[in-house]
Amino acid sequence: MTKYQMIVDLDRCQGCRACMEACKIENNTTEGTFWMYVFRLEEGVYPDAKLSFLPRPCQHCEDAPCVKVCPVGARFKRDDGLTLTDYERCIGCRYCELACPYGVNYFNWEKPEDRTYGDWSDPDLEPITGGLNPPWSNPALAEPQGPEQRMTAGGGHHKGVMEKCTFCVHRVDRGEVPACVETCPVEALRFGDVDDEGSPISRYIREHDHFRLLDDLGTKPSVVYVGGQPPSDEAHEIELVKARVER
Amino acid sequence: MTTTLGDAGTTPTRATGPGLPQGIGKLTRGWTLFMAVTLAASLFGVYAFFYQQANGEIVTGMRDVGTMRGAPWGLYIAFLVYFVGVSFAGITIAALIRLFNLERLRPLARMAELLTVVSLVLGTLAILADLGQPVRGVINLFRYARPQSPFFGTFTLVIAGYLFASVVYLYLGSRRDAAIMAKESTRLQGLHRFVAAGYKDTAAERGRHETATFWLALAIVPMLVVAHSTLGFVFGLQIGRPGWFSALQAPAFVVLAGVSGIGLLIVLAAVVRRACGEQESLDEYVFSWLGRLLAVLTITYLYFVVTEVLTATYGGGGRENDVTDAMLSGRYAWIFWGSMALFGASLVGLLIQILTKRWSIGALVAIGLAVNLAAVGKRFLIVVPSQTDGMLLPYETGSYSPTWVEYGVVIGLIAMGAAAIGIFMKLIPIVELPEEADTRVT
Amino acid sequence: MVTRRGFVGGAAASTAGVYVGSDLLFGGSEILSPATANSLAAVAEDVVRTTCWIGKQDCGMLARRVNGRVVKFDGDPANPRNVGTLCPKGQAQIVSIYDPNRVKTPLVRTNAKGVSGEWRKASWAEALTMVADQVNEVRSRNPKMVLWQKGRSKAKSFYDDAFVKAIGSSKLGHGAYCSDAGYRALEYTLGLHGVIHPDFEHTNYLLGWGWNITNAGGNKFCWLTWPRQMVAARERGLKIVHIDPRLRSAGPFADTWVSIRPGTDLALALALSNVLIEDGNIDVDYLTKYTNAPYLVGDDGLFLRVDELPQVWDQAAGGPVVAADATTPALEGTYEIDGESYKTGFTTWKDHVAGYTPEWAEDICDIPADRIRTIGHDFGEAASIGSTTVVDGVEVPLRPAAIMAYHMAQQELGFQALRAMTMVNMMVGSVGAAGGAFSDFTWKIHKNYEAFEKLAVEDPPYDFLLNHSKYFPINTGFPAILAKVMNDPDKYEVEDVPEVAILHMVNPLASFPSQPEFLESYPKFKFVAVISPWLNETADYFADVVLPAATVEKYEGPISATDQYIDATTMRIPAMDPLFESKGEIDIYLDLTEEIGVLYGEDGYLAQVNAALKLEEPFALPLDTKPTPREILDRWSKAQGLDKGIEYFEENGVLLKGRIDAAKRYGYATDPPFGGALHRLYGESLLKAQSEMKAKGAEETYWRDYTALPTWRAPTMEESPAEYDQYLISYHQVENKQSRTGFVPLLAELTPRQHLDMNPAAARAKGLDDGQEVTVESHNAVTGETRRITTHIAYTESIRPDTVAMPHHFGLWSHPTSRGRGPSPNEIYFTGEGYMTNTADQSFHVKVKVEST
Amino acid sequence: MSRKAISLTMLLVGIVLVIVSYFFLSAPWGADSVKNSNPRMQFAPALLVLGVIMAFSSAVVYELLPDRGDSTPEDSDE
Repeated sequence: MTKYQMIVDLDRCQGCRACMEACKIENNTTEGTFWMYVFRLEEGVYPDAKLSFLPRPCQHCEDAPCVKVCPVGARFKRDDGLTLTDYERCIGCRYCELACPYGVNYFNWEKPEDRTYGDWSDPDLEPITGGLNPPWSNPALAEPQGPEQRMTAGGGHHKGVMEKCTFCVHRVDRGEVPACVETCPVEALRFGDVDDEGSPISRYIREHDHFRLLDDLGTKPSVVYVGGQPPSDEAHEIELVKARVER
Repeated sequence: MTTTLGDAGTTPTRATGPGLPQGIGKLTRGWTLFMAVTLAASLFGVYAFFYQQANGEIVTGMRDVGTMRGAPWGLYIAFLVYFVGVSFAGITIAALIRLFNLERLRPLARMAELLTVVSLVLGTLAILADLGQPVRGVINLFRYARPQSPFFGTFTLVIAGYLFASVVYLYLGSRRDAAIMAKESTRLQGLHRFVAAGYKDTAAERGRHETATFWLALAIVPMLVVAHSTLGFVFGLQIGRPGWFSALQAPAFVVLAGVSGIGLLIVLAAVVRRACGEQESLDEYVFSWLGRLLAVLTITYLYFVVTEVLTATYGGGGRENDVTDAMLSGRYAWIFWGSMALFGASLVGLLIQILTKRWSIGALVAIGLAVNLAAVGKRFLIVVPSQTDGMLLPYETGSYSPTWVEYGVVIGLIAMGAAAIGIFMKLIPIVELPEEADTRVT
Repeated sequence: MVTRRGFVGGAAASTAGVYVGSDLLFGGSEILSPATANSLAAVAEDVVRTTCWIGKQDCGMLARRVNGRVVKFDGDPANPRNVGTLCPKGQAQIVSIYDPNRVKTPLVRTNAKGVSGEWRKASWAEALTMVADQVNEVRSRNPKMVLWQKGRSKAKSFYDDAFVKAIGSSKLGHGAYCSDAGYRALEYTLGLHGVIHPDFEHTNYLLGWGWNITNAGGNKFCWLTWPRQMVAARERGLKIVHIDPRLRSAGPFADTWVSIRPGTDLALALALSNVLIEDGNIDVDYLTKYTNAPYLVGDDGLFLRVDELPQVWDQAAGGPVVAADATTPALEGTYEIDGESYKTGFTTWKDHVAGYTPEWAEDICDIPADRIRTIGHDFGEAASIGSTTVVDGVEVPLRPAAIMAYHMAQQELGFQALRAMTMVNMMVGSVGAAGGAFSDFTWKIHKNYEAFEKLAVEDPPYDFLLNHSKYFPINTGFPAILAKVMNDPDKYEVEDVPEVAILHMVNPLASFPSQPEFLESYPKFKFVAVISPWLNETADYFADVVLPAATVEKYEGPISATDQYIDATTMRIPAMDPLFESKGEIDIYLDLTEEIGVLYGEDGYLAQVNAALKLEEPFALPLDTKPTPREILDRWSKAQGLDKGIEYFEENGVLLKGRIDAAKRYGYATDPPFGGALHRLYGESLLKAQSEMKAKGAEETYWRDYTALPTWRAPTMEESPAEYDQYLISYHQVENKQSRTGFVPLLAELTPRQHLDMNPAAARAKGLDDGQEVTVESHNAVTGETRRITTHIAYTESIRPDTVAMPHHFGLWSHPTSRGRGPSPNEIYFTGEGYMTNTADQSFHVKVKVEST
Repeated sequence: MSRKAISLTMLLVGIVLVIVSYFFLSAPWGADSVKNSNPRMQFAPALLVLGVIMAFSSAVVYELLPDRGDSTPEDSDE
């Protein structure tokens, strides 16, 4: 049986945030929504300051708190390890968001089409984009995914429902790696099947020291961090992005 | 203070004069004014709700945890917890009265039941106000709800079972009075006949009522504990939320529920006492009994708070401390210590009255309101800080302050509740009619 | 396609309708089947192989298309430069393609210049005619008075070079603001066009000098390709010594952080040479054979020459011999010849640096002496002088110690600092060795190498770029100097200033220091035409006509796709038709030259394109017919032996020519070694230039850095009053590139607003809190002028307490997305005397004071 | 059939309904796979609520069920 996991190599990550942008375009996510997020962290005092980067996709926990608490089974666990959101079933109670210790859930606080990085209603665009909003939106994402044929891919952004990283389910199901993994300029992100002993990712995990985020909570994340250490309590963010959506 | 015991049964003022007792059917100026205000507030709440539906919850102060540095649960959930808490007291009192035949408290029973029903309905509405997809919510909960989600407990046990049980309890209890009043030919006679549903107050009927209510009460009491515990679990089972993951959550919930409920019951009783001229039935004994109960519950609750704070500050790890600090000395300190002060003052007020054995209804009302204000504060603190200050990854500290929409909806809900009680008072006696009434029946 | 588009529109509209309808009832809840605003029936997916447009290095891209509409850019795995990856800019640029704020049609100004523009739409025909008339009017008198200015040539710049040649205009770039002081230093010292970078496949010890390790790349590449090789090298065991006032630029990759005081890099480089010589870590063989170190230098600082030929001391002959003929030249020594005493260039250098001890540098650079000594020592040891290795079957010297420096050349002493840093590599012979220092990917000697042998210092009047002037014998071509000259021609003894400007993909007003000069000078142009996809700030204030250029959706090329190890070429293929009425640049220049009347015929535009692309029969463009851009690139491709021509690139994206032969890659192994250029340790011609400048009456500020050997002096900014107690430096963010990413909302989200990096201790000492709004006031030590901006403090422990830093890319106003995000440091930098190098390159250093607003 | 019987049956049916729908019809326990996200029978939760309601309604029935002719108060006491 397939079990997909992601490796984040903290010895390679240069915090460029290309993964965040690739995710946004691939999944047409809206302003302030970061299914993939990269912490830029600083700790210590000059001249002994330390900088580190920490990519944070959804951890796709094997024992996912968000799945447990979902009242209607909109958040569910696929047999291949993906943790997905059925945006047709979600009732928007945001319980999963509170259950998740990693802060990876993003709620559609307003109509997503009002948060697509611009006003795309320009008539001069109509002939090219057919009025699509955003113009780069990918219809493939609005199709039901996987054997269970549920609406889980990035195409479904609807007011009042929850969304998060899908490991690019629509790509994985086509045998491709997630968009963030594909674009990483320094190959700090890797993706594959850990059930297959021979797979590159399995070997990579075997051959490197690694940890999982907030392991002690027993969530059994599917994201494996190679190199570096878990963020210390002193670590704080620098270079904050514009993340809070306001009216 | 046992002086009033003698004339408990009969009083000339009761149920006399033209028309029905307790001013039923009579639209006084005060009542009309009260209804006007509450209905206006309710309408405002409804407007706020639909405004939110049309624009999305961007119009609230809620935002995502993590990068967005907000709190996805806010005032709505805080009040859901509060309302369900209030409901606790009502039905408990009613059940206790029935189980232990506390005859002298019987006048409290119906308003207690009413309080439960109303607050449970408000709780349900609070959930709907919070959902991003309310319509889908109603349908999908019936369609897909999963037992392993603590939310399921809230939904089925608290709302469905608990609410329905209380409704039944309230209804069955009201039949006799309805029957009595159905004798008078008034505009309400039809309604009273309907409620009475052929009740003739025969020994048999009374017997059955005894049996039914006894078993109901028996069934309800354990359910209370379960229901309120599940509500506690909604938070208590969350490993990922510093400040939530605690075995004390459930019991603390139940006790604080009691405090706020009893507090409100005192207020309601005092109002009824005035509005319906029930000075004799709702006598000092009734209030002193509620006062003592409130004192005990408050002490218990404060004990819980102390132990929780101690464990958090003493044992708690880095992030655990952040939440506690935010609460004790940080941005939320004023709410925490404000609530504590109110509890403390109320407790002092109660103890004085207990020791001096001199009870002032005015003081009790003030205390009732105080503990409820404090309870709201505490509910807010249970819900919010663990979100804004409780992230385990190095996110920036978050913030949450409600918008007019959220205040509007909450005020609207409270107003609806008040209005409902107001209307009920004008239809069915909110205080059970005294025994001697049935002599007139047969 | 068109019909399907129509259907798409309909579908989107109707579903949107459902959504809105349900909205009023349940706030947009779709109970059973949610309105999926994007759901389409037929979906035709395909991929176009193209290249990135927004960044520096034109990474290979696959444009994923749905029904002919680009939905995503992915890296092209076949392209060695980015190997299937893209940076945040590359990913986000898709938003800017569809940007409705692009210039959609040619625009003609309807209000006065010097203020924000008002425009009317014009036809291409009308706009081109206007430009052509203006150009021709000036050309008829003096073509040089037409100024063509470009910020960055994407792809091979054949089509614009050809334009410049065809109309005979003057030409101006942006290099003076980048790292051209470094280019000049390397052209002068090694004869190579480029600054310095390591051979990551072999380097074990790297001095990461300046902010290029992860902050916006460096020599030749942008920050994507270098970090790829850097992290791989670190896994091999590479150690990085990061020399920069900020740690952020190397972040977690710095094994050692040397937080040097801004502007003192020259002193450190000199001290390192001092340590190397003291330790005896000297590659005698290299210095003797491949540099002018053995040349005999007289007391006048000039070489001993016989019939113009420089002499060395031949140990066998026991006397001076023409360098070329010497068999056993002495590297060191002082020799008596005809009663005159001569030292070898090396001995001169040795004596020169003898005073530049680590102890001397300690206070200047604010680096402990023992630390400097350790670094110098480690560098020398790591170089393992004398060792060799075999790379791809070729034995080459192994000197796995190198320096990576690029933008740090942007300082007053940049030219000599880069020379000194190159000399550190020369001491250990690591230039062109395996693991050593490289400047270019080939050893093709740049024309400047010869030109710099005799620096022409002519008499006035000078042209408006001051070429061959007594001010800048080495002259990068400095737009800010042009501005100064236009504002005061007499001061620089200039007679004619340009009248017409054609500005292509350049935004001087916003992206260059210093704004006041440009605000004063650019309105003096009689006519300004801007070729740009956006109405940038310069266009907004000064353009008479704006011609809408396409972004990525056009034919352009050829583009190098090398990663310094593999040789490859690619092309920019349009993934869509140019949006709106925009056109690709090649189209625009074809149309423009046709309108001007220089398209056809001998040394017309087409002839110049043939020359620039080396297109000869049968591939040469006929000089009497107007080709399409695709046809031009098709002919070039065929000329490269690709039978399929441009189709090859349309199908394969990249032309792989395999791994670069080690015998071509390593300077020692080339034939002749190092491309035949003798490395200039001793810069005789600089000294000569100095005396000529003096003779012609140039002030000291111009000639003082024309010294044969890099010589330390305190930067001019140090003369500012003590109250200006902070050094302001600036840097790039990976999310931005020059001023053209300011338009991209996704990137604006990542870098929402300008800020001032400041050490918390230093800030608290001034009572400044994190996030507080402050004014930053700069001081010009020469003119006494002060300039101020307001921005917000950002605490960071990763910066020197006496230094504050700001990213570029802000201070834009012409686009809704870039507006209101804070100022650019360019607004308070100064340019000109004291704030530029002796080669007319901008310094990005100034003393400032930071105060709460 | 006596009122006791009827209401008791209602009570039992209600309780059974609750138990069955809770343990056998709604989503299975565990959160590890797709099937845990779907009730084994759609609207099972509705059944549970129905059960609860039935159980409590039995009390109403018990009280309200009109007497059949011969029934006397004695029938119905504890």
